[in-house]
Amino acid sequence: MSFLNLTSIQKSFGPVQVVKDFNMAIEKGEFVSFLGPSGCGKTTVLRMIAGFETPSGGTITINGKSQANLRPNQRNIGMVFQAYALFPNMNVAENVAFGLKVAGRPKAEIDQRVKEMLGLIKLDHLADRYPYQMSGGQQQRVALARALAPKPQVLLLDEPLSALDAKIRVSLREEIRMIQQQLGITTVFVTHDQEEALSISDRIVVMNAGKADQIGAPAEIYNRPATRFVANFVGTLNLIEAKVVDPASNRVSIGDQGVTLREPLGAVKAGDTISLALRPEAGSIAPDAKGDTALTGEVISSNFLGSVIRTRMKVGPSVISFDMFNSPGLVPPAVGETATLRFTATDLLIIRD
Amino acid sequence: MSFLNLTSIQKSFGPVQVVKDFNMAIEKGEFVSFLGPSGCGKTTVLRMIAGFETPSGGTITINGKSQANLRPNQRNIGMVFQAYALFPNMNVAENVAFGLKVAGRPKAEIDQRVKEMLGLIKLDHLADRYPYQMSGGQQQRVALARALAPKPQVLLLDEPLSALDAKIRVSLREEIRMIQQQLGITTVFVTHDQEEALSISDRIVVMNAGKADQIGAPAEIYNRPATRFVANFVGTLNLIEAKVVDPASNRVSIGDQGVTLREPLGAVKAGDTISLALRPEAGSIAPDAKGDTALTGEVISSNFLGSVIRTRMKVGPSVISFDMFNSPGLVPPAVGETATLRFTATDLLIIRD
Amino acid sequence: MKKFWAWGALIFGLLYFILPLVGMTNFSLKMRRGVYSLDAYAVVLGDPRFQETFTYSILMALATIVFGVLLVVPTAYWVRLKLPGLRPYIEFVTLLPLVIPAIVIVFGYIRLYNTSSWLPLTGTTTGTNILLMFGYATLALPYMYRSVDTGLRSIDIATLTEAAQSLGAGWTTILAKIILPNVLVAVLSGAFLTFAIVIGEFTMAALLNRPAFGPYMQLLGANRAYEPAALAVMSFALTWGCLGLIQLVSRFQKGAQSPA
Amino acid sequence: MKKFWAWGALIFGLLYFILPLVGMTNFSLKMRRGVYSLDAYAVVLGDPRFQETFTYSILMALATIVFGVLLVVPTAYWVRLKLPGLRPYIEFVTLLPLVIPAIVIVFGYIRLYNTSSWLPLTGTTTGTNILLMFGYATLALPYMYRSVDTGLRSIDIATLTEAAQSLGAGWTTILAKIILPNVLVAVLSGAFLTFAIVIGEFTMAALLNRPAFGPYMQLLGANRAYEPAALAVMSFALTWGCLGLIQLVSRFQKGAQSPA
Repeated sequence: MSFLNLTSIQKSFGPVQVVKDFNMAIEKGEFVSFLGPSGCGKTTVLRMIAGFETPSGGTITINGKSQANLRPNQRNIGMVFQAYALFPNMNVAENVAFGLKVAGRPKAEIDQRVKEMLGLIKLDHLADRYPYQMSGGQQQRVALARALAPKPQVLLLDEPLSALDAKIRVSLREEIRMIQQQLGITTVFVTHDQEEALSISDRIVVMNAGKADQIGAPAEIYNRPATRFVANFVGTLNLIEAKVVDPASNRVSIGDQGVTLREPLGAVKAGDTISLALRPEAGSIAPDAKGDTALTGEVISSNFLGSVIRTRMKVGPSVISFDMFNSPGLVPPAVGETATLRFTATDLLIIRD
Repeated sequence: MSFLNLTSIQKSFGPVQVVKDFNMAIEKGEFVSFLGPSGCGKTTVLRMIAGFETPSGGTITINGKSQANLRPNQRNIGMVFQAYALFPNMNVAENVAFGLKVAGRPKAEIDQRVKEMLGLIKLDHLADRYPYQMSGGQQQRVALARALAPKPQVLLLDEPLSALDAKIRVSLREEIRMIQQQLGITTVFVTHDQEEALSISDRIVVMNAGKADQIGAPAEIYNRPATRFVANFVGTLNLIEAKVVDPASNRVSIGDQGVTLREPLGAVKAGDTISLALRPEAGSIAPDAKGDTALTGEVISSNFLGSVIRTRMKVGPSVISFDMFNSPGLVPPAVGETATLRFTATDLLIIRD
Repeated sequence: MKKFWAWGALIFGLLYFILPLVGMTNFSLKMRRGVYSLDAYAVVLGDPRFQETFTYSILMALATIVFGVLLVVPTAYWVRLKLPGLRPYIEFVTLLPLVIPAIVIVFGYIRLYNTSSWLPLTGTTTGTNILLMFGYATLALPYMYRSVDTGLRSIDIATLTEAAQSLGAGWTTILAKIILPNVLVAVLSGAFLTFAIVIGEFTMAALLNRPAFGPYMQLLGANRAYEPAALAVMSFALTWGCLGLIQLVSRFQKGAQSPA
Repeated sequence: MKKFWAWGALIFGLLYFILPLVGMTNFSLKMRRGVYSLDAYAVVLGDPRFQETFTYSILMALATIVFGVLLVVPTAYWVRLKLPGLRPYIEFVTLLPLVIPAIVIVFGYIRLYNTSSWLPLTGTTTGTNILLMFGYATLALPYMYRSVDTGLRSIDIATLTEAAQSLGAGWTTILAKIILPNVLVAVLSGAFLTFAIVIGEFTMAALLNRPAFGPYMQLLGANRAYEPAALAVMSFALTWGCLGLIQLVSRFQKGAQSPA
């Protein structure tokens, strides 16, 4: 049995079922992200673990103990909110000490622990500051220290980085991951930002309309999306329409160009239309590009996006985007030109849902 | 003389000088972006063109005519705001017609022009809707149509995409660019998003603390940043500390590894420390990577970000990040491993400010 | 915990508002011994002094509303648009009438504008009426200002004004076509509150000796038994009606405007 | 345009507030013929009825404040936290006292709790005092509720409550350690307003025949010349002092809390 188990969790608000039969087992010390668009139910699941919402069905156990009859203040869970939620009437040290004081620990222990926590987030020198005197990034680090101070069983992070600037977001997410690994604390992280989830997690749960569409390691989620939704939500993706030519040899045609897939086509017959997915970074039009497969088409646009140049090419009925790293010498293909995109056949995924 | 001229523009709010000696000449039909962090004065310049702020010094001319004594409603300028700013008491058609009605045009002409504008933004079918019944993207398109309806001399866009979702942001920016090119209208676009500015503009003005740090085409701004600020703000950048070995032959050392630069070093002497910039996408550690220059170092982290894997490597006193496109077969370098990064010497820029 | 509060609210509401009202309504119907009748209402409505004072108060309320709207709407708009730094001070001023007793205001007016002063307003009926309207407007100022200010807050007037300007509109067009239509509901709501306040006001009208509805109510209350109850019920129905109109109008606004 | 409004505001302020006050203050100092003196103030302060009514009103104000705080703070917190759907209705209820004339409330109380009723509150002095406090609390309810509700709005009580819960805190700890300290300024501001209202109130105290400060002011006003002016000036100074305290306390809060 895993450390944190969510079994057949359901949640309805009135007639709206927000979470539908959600199952997940999280190991001790694991960092799991719930990734999905707003309204997919990810935050609701987190709030049910914390005890702020009561599941309409299903059970939650932590360390083998059912949480059903425990109120939020009895669960020993640390939580960090998007809005920081530091107590404005207390300074940093008092905020961090709050959970320990409520638990009635002796003063010496509290002081010791507060010091330790402020060292962990490297804010020892700001112990006397009030929340309004600090930047968002500092406030969120204090919120993290406050949540960790009472040594919770589980750490819950509810979009903790969404309110921060881009640069601080990146540095704080690395800091969170480091502290989590250092303490070995079981952590659930909710986010709608795919890059955040990919870079920080041991495993990712991609949620869609109240269900888990896919659960897996970051590279697995990105490289082998299980559903069209996951493929679309995690990264940018070309959806290419193809016609089955010969199911036995995995031959399909895109426009009028034949391609042999590596994956078995499954139960389709010649003439069926299927959807294939190709990541924009999978192919290249450079003359020396490698790959066992090629598609030729007309360039319809070429956009300079900074580190990459995104080009769109029309192949049969589909438009395929592909990215090239920018370099000063690179001349992007001109609109109207014919280009050949080379890639490995294994990069072409069959989307089956 | 250009169509829109900003000459020695200054603006102070009380003791704070927000815009310092800003100069810019914009040609008829050009699409120019003001790019910079919040507080850099970009919006203030835009508002001075619109007449909402009065410059503390300098002159603004449009089509040869000074705007100094013209109130905002006398300037014939179209403006689109971040907050859409549709009139809530009017439906789409009435919103688009507002400027024409104020100008006292005949009803037939107004109807004709409104129809034309709604066709341009492809919202003919929503003419009777009220703003609150539409999505943010639709509202912003209506705001664009409303601004264009009275055939303004100049179109000003004040972060028009900031309030929208990521996917709509991309599609609307392409639509804006298309409409702008179709009408050939002189346009100034204010944004803090470098990708937005790079993808949409004829020219970009990178602003920093009330001054224009660099003016140039997108690729020029990205590939040859004039100042440290531009290099840092536009794209991600490695700043590498190097020691001058031999100014005559452009030899420098990074850590203990020698590198020959292409750019002349200028007035420095052996032993001086200089800063070099390298884009994370400029180099590669693949065994078959090309490039006339190599740096070897120890890998200190490797992060999966989705389409790219970002690796950090320690070379002498500096940490260098570099990006590789993700592909299913790619094994990212392990932490602690030694890796060799190859790149072209021309990719190493000397930062002089 | 939820239940406890729900019950608490119910009991509180009963003791505070509902029971007094029910008791009074019941009493007002008992003028004819032993049966329920509307006699008390008939007596009140038939009283010429009732008609006179009620008409007077309604006219005063309308005058106060017009004065208040003309004073408050452009001020609130201009303060929000151009002088946001003044808002705390303006709010402070609009709070004053809540805490300066009406008596103080009226005494001040009487001392300043009496028959021997430089502006002998109390010397004529019209003058006194104007003074009374000023007093009423002062009483209603906090509600009118807050209502309009809240209405202005719900629309982004700075950006809407700039959008209209960039489309060529001048101040008159902006006020008439953009601002007023969007705060009309707030203005109406403030007007209804003003109306309710003026109808019920006693102190000022009594001290300035004008034939208003408040003093009439008190006079009746001191000398009769059933009629004042009927009057109070009617007065309550009127104010309740005003509040209902406010709610109705706000709901209408919610339907017609952004739900944000 | 700016100048026009600035002048308008100045003239309006002069005619409305400043001149009446100056006139009255001037008059109150002229009791001794030909010279300025504080005689009127001495007379008022020496009047035992002044001391009696003023003490009575202050005690009533304090009782009203305690009752109001106990009623409003937990209610407003709970409504914001758990019953946000009820907020429009609660706001409606708290608006009622603004528009139900005080006379109606008092008549209702008298009818319901008179000596022959099931709860003969008006039969004893304490009972009548309690009724009067209820009436005062009703009058002050809108201000107290709004003040506390605004205070609660400025902190994110839902998230703060959840943060405290996740750290192991129960309801008592949350209310005492998190909510109260953060709305203390709002509570004080509501308390000061309540104080000012109770000190100046006339109608209710007069109708319930209690020895409060409002009726005393009116009595004096009807029979004397200089003393009421002195009284009005003092009363104004008192309410002004309350308002000043509110401003001071809010500024202190701004210093100690987030400027957001």
